[in-house]
Amino acid sequence: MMTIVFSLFLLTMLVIVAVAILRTENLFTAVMLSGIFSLIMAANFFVLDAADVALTEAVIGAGISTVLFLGALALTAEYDRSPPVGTWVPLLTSSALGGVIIFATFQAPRLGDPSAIVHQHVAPWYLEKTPELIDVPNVVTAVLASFRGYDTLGEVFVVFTACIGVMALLGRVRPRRDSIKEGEFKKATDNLRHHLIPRVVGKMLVPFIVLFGLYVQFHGDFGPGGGFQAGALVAAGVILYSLVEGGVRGRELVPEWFSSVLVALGAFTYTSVGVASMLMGGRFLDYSVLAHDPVHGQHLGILVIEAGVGMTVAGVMITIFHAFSRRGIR
Amino acid sequence: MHLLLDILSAMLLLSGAFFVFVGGFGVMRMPEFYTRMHAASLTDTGGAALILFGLMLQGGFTLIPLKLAAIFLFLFLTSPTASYALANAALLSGVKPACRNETGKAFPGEQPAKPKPKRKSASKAVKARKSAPVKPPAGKPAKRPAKKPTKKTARKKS
Amino acid sequence: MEWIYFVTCIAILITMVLAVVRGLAGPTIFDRVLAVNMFGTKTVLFIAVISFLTGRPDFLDLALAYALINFIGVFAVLLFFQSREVRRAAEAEREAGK
Amino acid sequence: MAVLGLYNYFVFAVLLMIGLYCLLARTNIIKSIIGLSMFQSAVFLLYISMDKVDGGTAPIIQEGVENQIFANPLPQVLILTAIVVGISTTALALAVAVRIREAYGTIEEDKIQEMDRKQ
Repeated sequence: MMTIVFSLFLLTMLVIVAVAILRTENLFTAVMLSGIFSLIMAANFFVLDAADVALTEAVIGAGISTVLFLGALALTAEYDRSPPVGTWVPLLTSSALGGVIIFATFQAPRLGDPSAIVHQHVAPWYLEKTPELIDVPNVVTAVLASFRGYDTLGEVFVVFTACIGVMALLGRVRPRRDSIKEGEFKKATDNLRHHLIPRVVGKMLVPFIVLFGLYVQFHGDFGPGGGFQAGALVAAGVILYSLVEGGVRGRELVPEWFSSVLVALGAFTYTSVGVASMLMGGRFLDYSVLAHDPVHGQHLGILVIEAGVGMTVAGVMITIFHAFSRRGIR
Repeated sequence: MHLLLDILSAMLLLSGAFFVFVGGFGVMRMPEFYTRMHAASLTDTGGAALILFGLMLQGGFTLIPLKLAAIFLFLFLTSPTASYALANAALLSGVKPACRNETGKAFPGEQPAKPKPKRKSASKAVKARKSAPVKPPAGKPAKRPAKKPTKKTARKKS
Repeated sequence: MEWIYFVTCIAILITMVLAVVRGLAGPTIFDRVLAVNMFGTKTVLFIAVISFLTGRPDFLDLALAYALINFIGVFAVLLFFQSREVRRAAEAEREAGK
Repeated sequence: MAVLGLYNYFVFAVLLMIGLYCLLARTNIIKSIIGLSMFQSAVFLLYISMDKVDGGTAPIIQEGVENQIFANPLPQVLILTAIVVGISTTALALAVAVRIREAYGTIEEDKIQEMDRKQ
């Protein structure tokens, strides 16, 4: 009941904001509204009992997504100059498809139906066996890191590949060819150092954000959290530092070679756990053989691969941010 | 004792909710940007503090009040900083604070911000499009500027 | 106690609706940024109250994450507007050079 | 009441179609990327709507929790990773948009096609 009331509010807001994003011509407005969109989404995830997902969406949506979009807007254009022609075909296509999907949803089980098919298949097994086989309180972490470890490995490599793509596209910076002085340009576009209050408060909060990231990393077995959220949080701390003190100092704090090494090292750590478990007589990513006690082996494996995930995600986010911030306008 | 705590925290929570709501109302109804920001930033700290203290009383002797205190501390630091940064960004791009002139009629600042005339602006279309997406209430007589959004809410909620 | 949490939640939700209205109505872009920022604070409160309402107060970590992260976006906005003049000048130069 | 239980799915369909419309109708690349990320979010919403169980709570098994009904952990795992992958791919798309702007001076698809035709 409560869930339905909250969902009604949040989802209606979601649709209204989405329509507004679609209609606006100012891309800056669209980015701001998509910030609201992701906040509503995170609140909605929390209402729907998905604490881990809400934490991820919170960190990504509030901390990183807006910054990346604004960085891209600064390098491209602020206004959407799409001509208003030819909108009938897309409108008809999408509304027809939407009608079909809505028609199909009448067959779907209602929200929270315990007899729905999703709740009958493997989920009860995960919930039942996690305390016995893996013994970590957070079932999401157990499924993520152990039961579906292959899947997560794949995701880590997708993130890794995306990072390589961004580096390949934005990595090399050619010298500027216009006549605005480099120093003047840097001063205006690079940092907030002459704003006293943001500088003091921002720099003061960076250690707390990184500390909280580490807490989320190592508390992920017991509460909402894990490598993905922790990596994004640490990266958000570094991004905050780079915004306040300027990209140059940000790159002194976390050099680009270091963040790219972090990306590779994380993926390597994850894979090497799998190889180690193969060498010790198990299957790939079967952590039970890593220690004498299978449950301890699982704990060890989860700890190490979560660390790998955290390193990769933090490295990827920092590398992407640096790639955007270093790219002057030309 | 338990009942007393409950009543106290209920009072704190409800007054916090009231403050938060008033802040939201102020953000919707105030005539121009800086006054709206005033409404938002005051209640962001005040209402949030009341609600978080109300919850703290319910936490008991665990880690929970500590976490709430941390949330309060960080909100207390970040919210005014964000307000400062926002006001600074607005001033930088030329949004003027509104002042009532002697006749007490006009709010000049409620016009949407125009780029400064002396800037060698490259994009001419920008000026025209500045407030294109949603028609601002600026064209209306300055008396009840927030009328239009109010109507809009009523329509959306129904 | 439950219904008090519930009433608080509803009040926060209504405030969120008001913030969204401000975000949609504008008129200046800064009103929208203000709406985002305010919405973030309200989300912190909403999550904090709801975690008490559902009886799992250990999920306050989420609210803590929001309280720490939420203002980074506003700093990015400040930087964006601070560099706007220079970017426009560069763009004008580019157009002229073409 | 039965329809209210399906409200999440309706919103999913509407968001999906708003994202699709944004992709199809808008020629601005950044706007298309925003539409794409809305499309993604719609899918996230569908999956997370599936994990809810009546009277359940988040699947973190603790001593003090009285009711032992837990939400389905599987969709949460899938979406948790998908959000991080989503932001990385969005960043990649934005990087492509930045390079297009540098090469063509615009990020409007129709103008880019025009330029390509002229060459």
